[in-house]
Parts: sequence; C-alpha cells; structure tokens
Amino acid sequence: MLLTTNDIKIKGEKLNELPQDLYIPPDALEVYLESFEGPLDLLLYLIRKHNLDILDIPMANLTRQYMQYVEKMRAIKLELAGDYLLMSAMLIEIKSRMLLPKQTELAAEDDPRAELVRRLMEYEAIKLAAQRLDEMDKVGDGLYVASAYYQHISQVKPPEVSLDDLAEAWRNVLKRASHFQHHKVGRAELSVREHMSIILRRLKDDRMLEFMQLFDVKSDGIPKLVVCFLAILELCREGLLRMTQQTAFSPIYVQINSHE
Amino acid sequence: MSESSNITELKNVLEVALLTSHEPLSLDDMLRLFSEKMERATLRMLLDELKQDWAQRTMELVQVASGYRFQAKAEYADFLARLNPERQAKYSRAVMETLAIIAYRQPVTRGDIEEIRGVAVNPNVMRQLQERDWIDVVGQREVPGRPSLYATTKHFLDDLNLKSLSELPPMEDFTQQDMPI
Amino acid sequence: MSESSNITELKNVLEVALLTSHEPLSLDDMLRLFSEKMERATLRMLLDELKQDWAQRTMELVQVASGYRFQAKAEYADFLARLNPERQAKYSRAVMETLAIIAYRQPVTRGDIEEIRGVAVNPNVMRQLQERDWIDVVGQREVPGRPSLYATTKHFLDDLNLKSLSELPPMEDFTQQDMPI
Repeated sequence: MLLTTNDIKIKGEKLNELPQDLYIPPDALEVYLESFEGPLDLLLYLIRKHNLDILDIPMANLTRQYMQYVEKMRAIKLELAGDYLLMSAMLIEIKSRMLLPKQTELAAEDDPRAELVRRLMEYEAIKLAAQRLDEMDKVGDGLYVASAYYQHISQVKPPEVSLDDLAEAWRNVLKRASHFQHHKVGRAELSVREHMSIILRRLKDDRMLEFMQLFDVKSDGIPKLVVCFLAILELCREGLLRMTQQTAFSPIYVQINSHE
Repeated sequence: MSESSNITELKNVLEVALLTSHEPLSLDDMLRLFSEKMERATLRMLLDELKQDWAQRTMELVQVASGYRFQAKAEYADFLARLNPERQAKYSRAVMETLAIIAYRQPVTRGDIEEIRGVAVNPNVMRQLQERDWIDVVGQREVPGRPSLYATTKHFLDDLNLKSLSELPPMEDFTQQDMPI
Repeated sequence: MSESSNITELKNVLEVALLTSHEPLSLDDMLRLFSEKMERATLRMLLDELKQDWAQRTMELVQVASGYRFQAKAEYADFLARLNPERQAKYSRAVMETLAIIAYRQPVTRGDIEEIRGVAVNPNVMRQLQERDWIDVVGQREVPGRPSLYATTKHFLDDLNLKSLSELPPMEDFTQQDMPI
C-alpha cells in the first residue's frame, strides 16, 4: 500500500526534493497537515488556495500539488491514511484519461472529472454546514436553560394494568380452580353481572324502587333490557334482592334483601 | 447591555444566573458575573432585593451551605411530584387475581374470592384495590355475617379504557371437566 | 392550594415546573401536573400567556423539538459565560462533519459518511455523538451486512434550540446550480 519516494513522479521525474514554496518548519507542518480531514479536504484546500476553478479543474496542476503534500506527509512520517494514496491513484487516473484523444464532442457526463467534482462540492457543502452547526449556540455552550432547584417528593405512581394482565390473571385463577364445578359463563353473562352491580348500587342509594324503574325502556335497547331482567332474576336467585307485590297486578317493589 | 447600569439590570443578571445554574452560586461565583468590581456588600444588598422581588411569586431565593439558589416554593411540591412519579413495580399476583375475580364474577364477597382462589384474602389486597378506586362495596349478601359484595367501579373501566364490562376479553368461565370447550 | 383555581395559579404551577425542569416539558408532561383534566387548547393558551408574562423579563419561554422550556435571553449569554470559564471542549472537525452529514442526509450508514468525507469513520467519533444523545440508530439498510442507519435525535434539536430539522441552517449548495449535469 505504501509508496516509496521513488514511486512519486512529477512530470515524469522522480521527486527527490520537497518543493521550496512548501517550506514550513517541520513541527508546524505536522500540525498543519494533521489538520486536514482527508484527501477531499486537502484537495479543496488546494483548489481554494490556488484559485482553481472547481468546475474546470486543471488536473495536472492539482495532481502535482496534491502529490507534493502527500509526499511531504510521508517524509515526516506522519501516519498516512490509505485514503490519501487511494486519492493519488484516482487523480492520476483522471489525468491520464484526460490525455486520451478526445472523441468528437465530449459530453459533460463523460468528463472524467465529473465524479470528483461532485464529491468535492458535496464535501464542501458538508464542511460549511459543520462549521455553521459548530457556531450555533448550544445548551451547555452559549445557551442557558432554566434548572432551578425543587424539593423532590417521591410520589409513587400506581402500577399500570392492561387488559392482557387482567385476562392473564383470570386464566391463572381458572387454571388453579379447574377442579371446582361451576357453570360455563360467557360474555353475555358478564354484562348480566355488570348489571347486577349497577342495580345493587342504585338500590343502595334509593333503598326501594318500583320494578319498572329499573328499566329504561325509552333509551335501552331490547338486549340491554333483557340483560337487566336477567340480572334481577340472578340477584333474586342469589338472595340479594327482595321483591314484594301487595296484590296481583299492583306495582312490584324491589329492595335489597335485608333482615333488618 | 451596559454593565455600569442600574440596579434592575444587575438584579436581572443575578436572577438569570441563579435560575439557570444547576448548583447553588457562592458570592464569589456571582461576583465573577460582573466584569466591573463589585463590593460583596453591594452583592448582598442586590440578593436581598431579588429575594424581596420574588417573595410573592413561585420561587424563593434561599441561602444554603454552598451558596444561593432559587427553589420552588413548598406549596408546589405536590404538583412537581406528579411530573416524575416513581413507578411502582407491579401488582402482586394476589392483587391481580382478586381484581380479575371481582371483574369477571361481580358482585362477589371476600368469601367467594377465597373459595375461588383457595386461599384467604389478605385485607391489604382489598385495600390496594379500594384505594385505587377500582372496586367498591355495592351491598351485602344476606347470609350470616352479611358480607360485603364487591364490584368494579366506573373508574376501573375508565382506567382500562373500557366503556363497559362487556368489553373485557371474553373468557371461558369455570369449565366443567366433562364439558367440551 | 386549590386546583380548580384561577388562571394565575395554573400559570404559576406551569412556571415552577418549567423553571425547575432540566429537560423541556412536553404538553403531555404538563398535563400530568394537574390532577383535573385539562384540555390541550387550555394548556396552550396558558403557555401563551406565560410567554407574554415573561416577555419583558430575563428568561424566555421557547418551544423546541421535545417541548417547552425557559432559557436565558441571548443578551445574558456573555455574563453567564463568565461563570464557567472552562467551556465544554469543542468537538473536533471530524465529529462536527459527521454530525452535519447525519443531520442533513439522514438516515445514513457509516459507509455513506465515509463516502462523503473520503476517510474512514473513527468509531470514537460515532461514540461521542451517541454519548451526547445527538444521534442514534433508527434501523438497518437492507443490503448485505445490514449496516445501521443513523439519524439525529430530538435531544440534538433541543440542544441546538430547534423545533425541527427544517430549522437547520440551509445547506449551501453554492456551486451546484452552475454544475454541468
């Protein structure tokens, strides 16, 4: 992967000396070269520094500049990322393709430089965006958010219970109690039991109601009226309600069965 | 913003610093806020005024061991506690099964629950469910001892996002062994 | 303190919560403050009023990606900077460029980032951004190796004082228009 100095040729000549205009004290140079974020960054720097037209890059010029820097990096034994060498190869390849005899009209997309130009411009846009983000005020760096003190009282939040939890618990009950003999009860039965609770609640408040008052004939549909009736029957069967009727066809009264 | 400015502006700087600081600010910290030299006595005077300015408001400026800080007045503690409630782990199996029995078999007595679960009901279990306002007593069964009949409440339905009990997952009840499921 | 109380008291509760919270509060967070049900529209109205109440004061109530928060008005930043002269170390260019690529081109894989930057991504760079909770993995690209797709988080927007990605400074596609296609 690593090239030796002998491999680097500029205009067909081996590069033996470092270009004079590049002279920077070695320590400073190291810091300086390290400050490049990669081959694209270095290329952009060269393009901007030498005022090259990014849309019509003079490849020979740019390649030469680039190779000089890369060689310099190697000379001071900076750990050189393979990416830099890869880019060298790419630049040379582009340059050589441009030397090929041109066919009639060279369409823009056939320009060997097109992909490089696209990448350079995308990278430059990102580089500028990164600078912009860096300059923005951020929480912890120029932006100060309220964070006054308060005495924390721990308040325990009750556990969440889902329908699945509840169904699971019921299944466990059933599993464990499977030896008990009971009726099979389904969904309809559940609404009967719900109405049993509702009726008991009403009678707790009103003590005694006329039978018909337990039914809301106007707004309840027939299924609900039936369920309500079944609930009353079930409550009577379980001895929870007492029904009284003085004479035939006189009003029936419902009250909670109590021995008081 | 000029710094040789009036008292209000100096107090504003202190207020902002105290409201945005995670830690109490010492007098030395606060003196650093101002590029011009400030006497400690002046700073104390400003802090005193700031304290007065907030006396009728939501926060109070207090002095603690390491300095000054704004803190929420005690009367707001209950509200703030609701923001970050510590989640209680989970209901015990006993609580969940008791709840399931009451939901699916209501109205039931403690005796019913004990018969179904085969173990005594811990009063604490019933209390947890009553404190949650998920169950309540809807009557008494007229048998010796007149045991309370428990049912689920409307609040229970609300919390489980149900319109009525009939929306509970349909579930076979105690099946007889000889009965096909 | 009664809770069915007047607007001032409701605003006070909000003010205290917002001044003491380290993180922005969402509307849902704030609704939890009140035990009584509150409409979101009412809450928004209260927040609007609170914002107005503070308009002439030291802090401003702002909305960022994950909710609302009070922050010091910009004019106080210079004073506050003196409190903590040791600023948080700046991120390296590698970190900031990686962040910019993720912010503007998300969701992206490490491979995408390497292609745009032209160099390998140092794992340490990704870790720094993840530890700051500015980026996270939002999925995998369905290609061989199923590389992770990275995106910026709400916390990133919060920290940069933004409500949404659309508020990021526009990318400068400076030479794009002149580019021969």
